[in-house]
Amino acid sequence: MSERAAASAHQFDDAEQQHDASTLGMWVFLVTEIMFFAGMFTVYVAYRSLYPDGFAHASHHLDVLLGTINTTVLITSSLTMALAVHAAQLGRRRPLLIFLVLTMALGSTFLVIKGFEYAHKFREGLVPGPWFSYHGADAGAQQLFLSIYFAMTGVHAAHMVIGLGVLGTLVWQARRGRYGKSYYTPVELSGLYWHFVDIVWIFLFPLLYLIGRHT
Amino acid sequence: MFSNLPFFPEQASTVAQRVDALYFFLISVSGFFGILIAVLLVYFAFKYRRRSESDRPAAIHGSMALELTWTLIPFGLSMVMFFWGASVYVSLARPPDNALQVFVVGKQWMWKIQHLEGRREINELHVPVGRSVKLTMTSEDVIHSFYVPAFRVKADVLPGRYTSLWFEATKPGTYHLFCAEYCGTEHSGMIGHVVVMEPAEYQAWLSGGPPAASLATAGQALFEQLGCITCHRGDAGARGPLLVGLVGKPVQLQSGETVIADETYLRESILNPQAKIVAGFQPIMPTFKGLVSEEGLIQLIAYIKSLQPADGEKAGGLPLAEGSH
Amino acid sequence: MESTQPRVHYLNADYGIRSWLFTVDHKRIALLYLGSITVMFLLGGVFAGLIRLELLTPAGDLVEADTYNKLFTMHGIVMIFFFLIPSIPAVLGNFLIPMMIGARDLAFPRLNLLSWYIYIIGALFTLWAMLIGGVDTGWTFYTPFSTMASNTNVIPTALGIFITGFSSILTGLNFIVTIHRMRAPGLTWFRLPLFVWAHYATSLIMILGTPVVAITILLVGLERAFHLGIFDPALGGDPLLFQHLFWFYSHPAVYIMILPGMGVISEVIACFSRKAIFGYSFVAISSLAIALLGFLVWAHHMFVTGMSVYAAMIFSFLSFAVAIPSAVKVFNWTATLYEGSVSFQAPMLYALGFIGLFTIGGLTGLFLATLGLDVHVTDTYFVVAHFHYIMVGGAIMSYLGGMHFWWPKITGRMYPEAWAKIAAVIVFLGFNLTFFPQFVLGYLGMPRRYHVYPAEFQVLNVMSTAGASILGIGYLLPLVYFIWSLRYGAVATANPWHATGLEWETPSPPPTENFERTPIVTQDAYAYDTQEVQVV
Amino acid sequence: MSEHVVPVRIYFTIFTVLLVLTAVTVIVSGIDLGRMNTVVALAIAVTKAVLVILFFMHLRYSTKLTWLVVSAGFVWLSILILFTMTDVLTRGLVALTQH
Repeated sequence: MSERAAASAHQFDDAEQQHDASTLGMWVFLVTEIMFFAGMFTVYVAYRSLYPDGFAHASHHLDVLLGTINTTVLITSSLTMALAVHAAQLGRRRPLLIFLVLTMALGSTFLVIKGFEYAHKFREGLVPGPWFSYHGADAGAQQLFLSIYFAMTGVHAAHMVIGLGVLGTLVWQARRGRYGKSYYTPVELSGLYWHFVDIVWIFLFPLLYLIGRHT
Repeated sequence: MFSNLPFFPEQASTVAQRVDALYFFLISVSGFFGILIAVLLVYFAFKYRRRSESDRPAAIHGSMALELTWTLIPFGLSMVMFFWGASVYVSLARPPDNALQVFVVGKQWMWKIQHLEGRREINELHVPVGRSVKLTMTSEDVIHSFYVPAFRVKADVLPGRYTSLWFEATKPGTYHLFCAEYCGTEHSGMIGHVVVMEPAEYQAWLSGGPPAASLATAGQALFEQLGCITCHRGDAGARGPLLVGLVGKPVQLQSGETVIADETYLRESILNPQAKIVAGFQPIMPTFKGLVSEEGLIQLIAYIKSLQPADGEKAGGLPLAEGSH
Repeated sequence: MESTQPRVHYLNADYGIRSWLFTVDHKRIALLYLGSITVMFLLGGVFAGLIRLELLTPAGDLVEADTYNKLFTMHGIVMIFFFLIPSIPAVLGNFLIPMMIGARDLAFPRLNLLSWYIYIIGALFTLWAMLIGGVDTGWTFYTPFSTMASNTNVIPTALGIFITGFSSILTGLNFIVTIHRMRAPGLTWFRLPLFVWAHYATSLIMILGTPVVAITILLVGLERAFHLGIFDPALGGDPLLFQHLFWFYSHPAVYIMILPGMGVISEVIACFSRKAIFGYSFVAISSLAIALLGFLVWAHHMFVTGMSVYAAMIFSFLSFAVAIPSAVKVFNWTATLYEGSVSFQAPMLYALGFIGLFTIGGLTGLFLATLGLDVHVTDTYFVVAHFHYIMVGGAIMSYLGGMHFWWPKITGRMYPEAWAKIAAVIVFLGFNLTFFPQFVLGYLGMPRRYHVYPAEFQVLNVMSTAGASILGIGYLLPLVYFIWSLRYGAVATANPWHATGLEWETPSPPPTENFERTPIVTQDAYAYDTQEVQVV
Repeated sequence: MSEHVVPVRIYFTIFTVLLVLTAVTVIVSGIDLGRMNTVVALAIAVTKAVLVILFFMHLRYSTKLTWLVVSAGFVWLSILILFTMTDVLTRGLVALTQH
């Protein structure tokens, strides 16, 4: 099967058909990912429209500075990922490895910062549930906001962790010289996935951190 | 003859006849198409049954005229169903203004019912014949559904919200009341009866039973006991908005929006006061979540509804704009 | 087959359990699914049997209320998520799509095997949840009952369904890419068999809808496990929001169950009337129309929930719109028989039965789309009858029809025709006796999911239970004679029905690579009129 | 393989634009524009997402089928949100028409 780097698997006629099929498969997979997040975006939109003030107040619990830094980190990781794909396309193994490792480093940085944010919420008692320590009059709406915050960023972080695993595999395979000018489909497809995860954050950041901050 | 094998439910409300008419229309249309398809299938299958293994009939690839016919005719018929069904649905959603108010609280696994005059009952609802009755309903736990087959009405009963349902019974008698939304172990035991009585009998029934304060009176007691009265006083320096004559009127909010002060609004304002702040007031009211039961809330609302301005006295809320009636 | 050496085909190419558990051959994976969903079907059937037995009498005298609630919950979960949704796509679709389009396999064979493993893991979670006490939320998991009130095993069940969802997603993804990228030369979109069109539409629903129910079920699990309060009414959360998210998938899921069946019926009707399907392109496009419109009607499950009257009208209107493409299919199938050469082998009996039952199921769907009428009949046995007409009368009839039709291709053996005809008639009669009385029960007002019911409903319930026992026999017969035929059935030729379609041009059972050389397609599907007549 | 190789210059340009847009959205969020705050934040997010999809993910150089697949994703996302909101936003309206 695809262990034979450039050759096509038995069900395909040639490498080009295989590449086309894999790319299409990845895009279709990303559509299912959009729909996976869609459920939570719907919950967000519905509750934001029902409790605009509670949501605006609750968003003040989030640290915009850390959020901004994380956005920058993730966008930079998208750049390095794009450069990794670029290096793979040109068959340059060393730059490919460097950019993959850089992407992983940036991805890990994102998760570490997110971890600090989560830890802070735990310390302040802002985790929804019986220990929720905020008891103001709009506590219900604020708890809804934080529930959505944890669900969305948690699922997003899980995607980041999976992405790091995928990138780790790529690094391992790239070191073994699996990818060259004529076969780099896995690098390209993992890139698509990584950018997708970046795009989700591009929406999460303003929705959770920014809207309502001026009030 | 078939006392044990009924085919059709009793018709005991004004809307039942409308629903049944719609039902018969749909049965006729479906019956026509169902029989048409069945007859054609059987007729074609036997008329054109295979006579020889080597049969290879000429292909017929289709006919645009036929495709259009069997797209447009069903579409037209379904639009009749849509508009007819929608008109019945809209009248079910709009109780008449003079409807008798009854309050229902569902909980696992019983129906608790309160009449304005104070009489309470469980798993039974007594109503007069020939008078429209509006139920305002909520649940203490999970979703239930109030269903009276003989009246052809059903509405889910949700926690955290009021839903409503209305009917006008046409025949005295006792009818099934079911919970129609699965609600746990004793779901099928969450049943009861609706007893439809002649008006005079109903009046007698209302005043019977153990002596009880009317809902509004009970609400007033709560209103004082919870200290609502200290802020909602109605004088110039009051910290809370005036409640007299408020119900049904539009309210101007801090956010610039206008909402109608209905039961749901009053409920939210008691439990979650910060959600909608009335223009010109401070968001200082504490929440009464956990301090008032669902039944208590209903009493408070009944009391607030009963506050009507005497002549010349000022009323809460905005004046209803002309033409909004 | 003159040589003494047995011909090598996909079944005898390799032996041993490992050759099955690590196979990447779509045909073998289809058989893995066939085995697993059959087990689940029998399990779901046992639950159904117990439900019907309990309802024989108005009093709840066979099982406790809690047990009854678990029975209908697990019947729904097993039948929907673990039998009906995978049934035709994962067995017949897996087996036939590559062959119908002239490919050697699906685009991603290893992903296909992975899908089966994911299905099995999900099924094991759910079975485990049942073994340790079961779950009583109803297959719909309505909040706040599922998040706060139920004290049964909601989390493991939810996890099982969440996991199985990915099996469905990956199967859909595989089909879409395969149909786009792997078609044989000359096989243009409008030459595809309608079975392939139907599976393409089904796959669209699988990839677009399933992720939403996955995340919704996950949120319910998180709410139970960590008190994340997304649907909690005490916080101001909206229970109807859960229902929106749930039905966004679960209504289209009905089309996941019925569209592949419609594909089967198109193949069978064409073959046994020796005619091209009347209005081929309308039937093909109507599958896509159903897939698209099917996503715009979900809230017709919610007309009495206290949802907005305005939204209810939009959803009611669109629900009528989705009925049209289904009607178009029924009319075109009927017209296909006209001037055909109709024979009545078992698959055709199932197909004719399907059209009849699906028509009743579809027409009674109109009652539920009609706003004022739905208020009375929703959440009663009318709904139960309606969706069983679609899912059992439609999906299972077509599944059985398809299994008979392609059994010779799959196993290389013929099933016993006489027994098959008897079974088809028994299933048809038993089904109608079981479910038709439930329409009457529903209009009388008997609510669904009732353990105990008023005595006046008993006669109709007895009829229903009697029908269920006949239906049960009808389902067991094929199970017996299919297994019997594996050894004693007549050896099947490559094309016993003289059907068109690439899958019939290769021997039965097919070789592992499906075709000796990639076929080249030069004509439309169902070219029965130009077929070379080869009377045996 | 005949994949389009995008010049590195384009990647850096897009990267710079993304950073600038991030800065803008953070700064604007601190200014009270009323309802426009949400609109601006979403408009910037959509722009950023489109840039990533078109250039980093090479959609600009992809087949029509890929375009179709991507748009299907966003169309279905909006179906879910918009149709749910038809209910959420109009639930109370019957009361308004009652009088």
